[in-house]
Amino acid sequence: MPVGDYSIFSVMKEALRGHTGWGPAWRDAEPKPAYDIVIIGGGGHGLATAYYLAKEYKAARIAVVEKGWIGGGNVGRNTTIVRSNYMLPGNIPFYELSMKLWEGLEQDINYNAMVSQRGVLNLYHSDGQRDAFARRGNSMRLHGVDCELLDADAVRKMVPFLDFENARFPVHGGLLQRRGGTVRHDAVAWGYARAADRHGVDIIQNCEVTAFRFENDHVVGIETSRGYIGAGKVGISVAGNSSRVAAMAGMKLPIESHVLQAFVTESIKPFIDGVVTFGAGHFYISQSDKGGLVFGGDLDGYNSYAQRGNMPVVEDVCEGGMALMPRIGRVRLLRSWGRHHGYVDGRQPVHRSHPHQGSLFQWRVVLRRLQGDASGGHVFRASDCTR
Amino acid sequence: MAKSTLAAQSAFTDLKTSKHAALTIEVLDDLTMASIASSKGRAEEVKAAIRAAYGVELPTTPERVTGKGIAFIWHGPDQWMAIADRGAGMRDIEVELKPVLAGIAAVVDQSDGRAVVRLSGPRVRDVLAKGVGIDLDPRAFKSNGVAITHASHIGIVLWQVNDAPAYEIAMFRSFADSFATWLTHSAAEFIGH
Amino acid sequence: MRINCPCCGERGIDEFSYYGDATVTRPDLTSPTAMAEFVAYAFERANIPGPHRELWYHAAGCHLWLVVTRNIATHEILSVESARDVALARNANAKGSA
Amino acid sequence: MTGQINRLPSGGIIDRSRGVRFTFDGIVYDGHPGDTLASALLANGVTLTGRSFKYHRPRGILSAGSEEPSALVELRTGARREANTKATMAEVFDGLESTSQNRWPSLRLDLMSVNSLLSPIFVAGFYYKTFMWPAALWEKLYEPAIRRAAGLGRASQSADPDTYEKATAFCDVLVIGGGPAGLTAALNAGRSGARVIVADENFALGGRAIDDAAEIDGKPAAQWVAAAEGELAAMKNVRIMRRTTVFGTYDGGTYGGVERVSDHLATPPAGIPRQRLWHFIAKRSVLAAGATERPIVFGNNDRPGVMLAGAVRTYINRFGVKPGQRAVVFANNDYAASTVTTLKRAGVEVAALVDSRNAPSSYVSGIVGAADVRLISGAVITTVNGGHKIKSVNVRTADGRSIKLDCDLVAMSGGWNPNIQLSTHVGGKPVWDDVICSFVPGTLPPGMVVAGAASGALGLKDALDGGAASGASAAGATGHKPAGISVPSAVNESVAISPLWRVDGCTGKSLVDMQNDVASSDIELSNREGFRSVEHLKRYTTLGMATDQGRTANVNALAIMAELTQKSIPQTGMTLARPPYSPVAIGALAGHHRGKEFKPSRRPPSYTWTKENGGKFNETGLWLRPSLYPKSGESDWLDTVKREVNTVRSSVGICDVSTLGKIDIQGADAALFLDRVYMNGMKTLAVGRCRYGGMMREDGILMDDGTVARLAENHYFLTTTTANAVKASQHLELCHQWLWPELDVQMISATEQWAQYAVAGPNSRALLQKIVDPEFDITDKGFPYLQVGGITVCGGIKARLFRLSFSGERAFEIGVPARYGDSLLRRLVEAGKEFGACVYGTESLGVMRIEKGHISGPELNGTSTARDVGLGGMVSTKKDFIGRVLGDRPGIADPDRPALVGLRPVDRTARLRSGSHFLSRDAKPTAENDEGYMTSVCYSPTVGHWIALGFLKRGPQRMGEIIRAYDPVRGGDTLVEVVSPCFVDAEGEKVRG
Repeated sequence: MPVGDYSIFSVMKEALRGHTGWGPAWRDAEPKPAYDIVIIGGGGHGLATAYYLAKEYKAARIAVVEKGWIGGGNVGRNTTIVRSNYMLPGNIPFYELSMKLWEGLEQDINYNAMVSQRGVLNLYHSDGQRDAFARRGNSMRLHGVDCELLDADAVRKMVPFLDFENARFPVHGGLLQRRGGTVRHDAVAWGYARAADRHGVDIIQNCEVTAFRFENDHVVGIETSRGYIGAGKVGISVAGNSSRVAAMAGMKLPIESHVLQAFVTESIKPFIDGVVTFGAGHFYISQSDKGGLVFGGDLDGYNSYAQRGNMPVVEDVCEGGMALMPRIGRVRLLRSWGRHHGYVDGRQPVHRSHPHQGSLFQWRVVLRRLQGDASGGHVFRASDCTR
Repeated sequence: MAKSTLAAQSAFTDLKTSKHAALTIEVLDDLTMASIASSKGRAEEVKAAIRAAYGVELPTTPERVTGKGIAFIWHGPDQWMAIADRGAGMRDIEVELKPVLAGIAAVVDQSDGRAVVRLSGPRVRDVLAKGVGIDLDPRAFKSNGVAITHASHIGIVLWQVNDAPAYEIAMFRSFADSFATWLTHSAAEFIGH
Repeated sequence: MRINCPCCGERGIDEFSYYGDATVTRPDLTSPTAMAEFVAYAFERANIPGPHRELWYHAAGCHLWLVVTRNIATHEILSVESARDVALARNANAKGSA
Repeated sequence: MTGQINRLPSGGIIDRSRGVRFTFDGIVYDGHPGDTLASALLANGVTLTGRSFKYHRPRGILSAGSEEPSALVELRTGARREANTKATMAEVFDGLESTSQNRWPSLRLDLMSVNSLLSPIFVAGFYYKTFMWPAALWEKLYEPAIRRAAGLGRASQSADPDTYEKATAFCDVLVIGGGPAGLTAALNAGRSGARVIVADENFALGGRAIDDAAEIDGKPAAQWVAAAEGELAAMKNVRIMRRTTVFGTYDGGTYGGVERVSDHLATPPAGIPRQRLWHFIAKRSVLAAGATERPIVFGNNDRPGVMLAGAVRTYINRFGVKPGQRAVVFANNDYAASTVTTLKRAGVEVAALVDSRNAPSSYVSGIVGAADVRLISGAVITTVNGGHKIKSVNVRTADGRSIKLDCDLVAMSGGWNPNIQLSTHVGGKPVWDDVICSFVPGTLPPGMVVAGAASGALGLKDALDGGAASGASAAGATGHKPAGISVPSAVNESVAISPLWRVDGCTGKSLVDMQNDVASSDIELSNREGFRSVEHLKRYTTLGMATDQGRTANVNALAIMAELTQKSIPQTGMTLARPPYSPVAIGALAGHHRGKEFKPSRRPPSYTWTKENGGKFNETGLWLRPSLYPKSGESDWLDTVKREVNTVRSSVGICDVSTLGKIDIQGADAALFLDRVYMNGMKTLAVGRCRYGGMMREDGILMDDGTVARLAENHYFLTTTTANAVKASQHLELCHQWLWPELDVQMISATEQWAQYAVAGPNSRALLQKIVDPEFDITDKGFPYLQVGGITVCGGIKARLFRLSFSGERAFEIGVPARYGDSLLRRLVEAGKEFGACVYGTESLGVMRIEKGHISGPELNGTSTARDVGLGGMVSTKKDFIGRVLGDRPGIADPDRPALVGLRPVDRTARLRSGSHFLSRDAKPTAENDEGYMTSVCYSPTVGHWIALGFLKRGPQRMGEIIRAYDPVRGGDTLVEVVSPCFVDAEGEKVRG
């Protein structure tokens, strides 16, 4: 019997016997003939969905099918930021629910996803931007979400190393969400997977969906590379692959798949504490617990499934970085990567029901936002099982 | 025309010109320019009219043709830029071309909309390579070749004047000083600060 | 990525801006289902890996709109055409079939 | 100073005639030009160079190249300090200061090495399982501690003082790597006449030919390399780029490179950048990047003094340095055997060649025989003894005995991994090669061929042959026919190998990824916990994620995982490399674009005058627009605005509005075209008249507004907002070229041709009268509101006059050719003196437009519709236009949507703030009660209090209602009254007369 709960005590105990007592974090499940609910996509949203479903509906038979290995999509390729500092009414509660879930996540799932609320600071560089941020901040406050509008002096006190002297677009201030921060992205996937597994969810890796089976306009199962799997309900949570999977079910989505590059530098000693975003260029940055500066910027800006980008955006992002923080000049970019994600105007998650009658088939699209992983799972769970 | 009392200002207020052997930088402030855009389906007539008036064949590929005291620069499909020295006579190409192209092309004065600089000398290609993503090697780009592109985030039209080599670069007037900063920085390696 | 502009020759994508799907056609205002058609035209996309016909603008060059056929799984560019030419042919076809 | 005790009396390609003096951890050492920091330290007998990432294990120099995982140092000091620099790549120069990293208080006595004792706890992924209770302590205690301990070197805390550049280079053939394969590729391509660039990350060409002191064409390799270099340098079509790392393959034959222009100098000379980023645009490329030697995984294989066998040869052959006094060579392959010969030649005692294979090849026996060195076959090193320095190794012989060999140097070789990274960046999939026991390139990026060791051809002759053939074929593919392929003669070394990935039964940590301290046991744990896919392994253990990009670790790790899961290595997988091949300074990727040059600045015609007169600017897109013209005696900006606005409203003011986008539209179908792009009609506009117009996006959202002037039947001149000029022009081109190509329309941007000034106020006509040439009638009758016409000013300068008003006053906009813009402004100011005229900026412009209820950027915010901003009445129902249908779609046509209103504070002394949200007077501040927000505010000097515009739910029906403007982020909560958005001259009489 493998070690159950994770804790400092179990780690110490294992340390004494060479860590030989640990078992798989989750079972490598074989597909069963049928489930009540099948989630397609073993990313952050899919695994969270399975977890919350399993937690709430203990009797439900639930599976997550993943064409590769879990956590290989956006949840493993983002820049680890969590926040709920959105402006539009629909978004704030969604991401704020997520923030709240993050805050209790580790105790809930018994996995340290290293949620780190060191603050997210969005800089503004003009009066117009300040007013837009004030509007956003007020909107957050109306939703009961924390945020502060800082002036230039307060920003300077907080992040004195920005270019305050020679900037093309001087920093006028910033919108700060202190509860925002970062999370160890891979650990989110693994933690949810382990927790879901402990609630009986089958996580089936290397299992690619090839078709849907319908009867009387109701979905009854999916064909996969590992055979047919019956399903009472199917959820799609496949990010940039949403159009492709939805097309198998005869649906066309308001989505294009775009590539967004992200970057990390070599590990350096503590350099920047929270998350800072540049309001006059495409650049945002944080530092991981390992010491790498994690940063990103703009979309490459064209439809792509290639999970990699091109040089102009790399340069654009680094130009933003040097404009904002000229002390990063000699720090070296270590690795870049791209992820493709669904892109809708407004770039927000889309939750939609199948247009076929009966709405017995649910799908959802997971976009770029790691921030929404927890609440995405939660909301999807709600929409899935309350109808 | 009555003698105006308004003074012309150079587009480049900060650029240091250079007569360095490696790279010569000159500002061409006294030009008259006009955009020509053929009316739909009238390009052949436009060419004929220009041929009749100036004895040159308007290019249909990114090239420049020079006639007596005038040059035409390809500026997109069925579009050109006419360029000439303004000179003491205050030549105005828009005024000159409008009757020539009446009814067959739009002609719009750009004399003041563009700032133009001329770069020449043995290191000019090395300098341009620092901001222009065009292959200017003689095998790929020849005298009278034209490229619409950008230099260090600034939109430019570039054409090669001769094999010295010399190039002329036109940009929107408001960008002139930022261009000058980039040029000064890029040329420093060859001509100093 | 580099795009071979029919006017300017091959240039880096930093000179171009991407717009989107070139297979959708602007519907007719007078159609009885105009609203649904415009919704589909403005929002719904096939977005399937493989060759994709899409509009690009040579923003830093000759200002030509282009129809680029590009494999969005590999970024391989299969063809580049002037959008104007494609549109004129489209209109001619529409007339021919009308 | 101890002197260069390990410097050989001769040999190497260093410049022995000159010396350089440098420091490491404050101690002064001597070296020679041509040394790396690593070779110079070794020459001085320094082997301990740093501490490892997690366990603070002592570390030395493993390699002699960019794959170095261990010998990372801080270089330079102060603002130029750079962390994590590979000592194996850093060239020494006079005055170089280098420091070891990740140790406290000193390298030799590192108290953090207590981590090493705790290493049983600090296994892969331990933090995921711990630090969860109590929750509050994570952020207060655990995480700060982790963060403090993390990281390797210290980055500079000051702005980088050096400059960087970017450049583009085109070629027919890009040869990546200047070793034997790269040189023959470049020679053969170059001789065909093709344009060739050969880039090498090192400061000297030659690669392994020099490292191995091989023989080519019967000469020492160094001679052949020098000759090849000479020939290449003489070819006009060939460019040799040393110190240039090609770090990434991108789509379309684009390669990223970084040239370390001045890193080998103390500071960059004036005018020279530190580094230069290259965009290589290549029709074809030859990847000749060589191969990286693999370590073998055994106990304490990371101790200072354990080196790659090839690196040992490099230090002796290239740098004339012996890396130890008594060596043990440990290998699983033939290629490494020559290390024995090299060591002996350098006077290093060789305790033994430990060959893991049971039956040594005749090749190996021949070498050890000739060198008179003990060969221990079928044996492995289980453990290295010693801390900061190696004392001995334990060897387990074929019959299972353990013997101890004294030594201070271990030269190990587990075989070679081709440097295939650049072949995989755009999706190429490598394949497993059983002969060399490593991955070789499989599918290649379009246009790339691979040669030499990078292709898996490890032998020298094969590399030369492959390079020559690749160079010739690549050139041939670009239309350059070589006269014939010419290959120098050489002999292949034997590269036979029998895999050995890790030694079992070791004591001490067996490191796989030395930089990230990932041990063989971590891979076992990863397997046990189900993290078996290569991506899981990598992420769970951090294997391969260090600065060497896993070049020394990945294949060993995969092989170990394959062993554990009893799968083949290719079945286990391969992590695809992503750019960059080796880390690139962010400064280089930014180039010139930092500080004020982050983006270009656009200067309006009034720039000089504004500077001279103490005016302030604001950034509007790329434009620097004059915003305010403070005068002495004014206490703050509000004083200035009050004066400027009052001057305009009572007399006259002048404002530079040149930044508006201006597009000249001509053609037989110009009117029809504009009818289709504007939501209101433009066909009906009379010649000589102007009209305000709005453009929508197809989704029904308002995109831009401006004025349209009809200059002639088929000639219009339109303006866009400053911010949207580029977007609007692109949109119009799309409409023209793609939607309606059949229309006869010519569109030409004229934004920069005209310097345009608004002259506004009751005295505007009187002022202009002094400028406009007398033959033009600009009286209210002769030139009424919304009139446009061509005129001349100041004695014959052509100009355009528009009777437009953003301020609500009688106003004109006058345009002159831009070169006269500065002069005209001076003239207007001069002529305005008698009226007390002022020049005003965007602040006052903004105040006056808010007073009039005109929309601007804050209202045109990408989510508002014509109805929202009060322009619903303008929307035509008589024609098709962009946005017509979707402008009526249910979501945005909702009559409950917030719509434009004016607002004034109930307490007239209260200040208003844009971004406040609206709540009903007594409603609780909750999201459900949110009724809209304030878009624009100003203090209105005209009405004497603050006023605002905003979007309020059903606003136009709520005139007179008192509501709350809720602004918690600025501590504001103000009662405001809903009023008409027009605060001044609602009847619009002033504008006409």
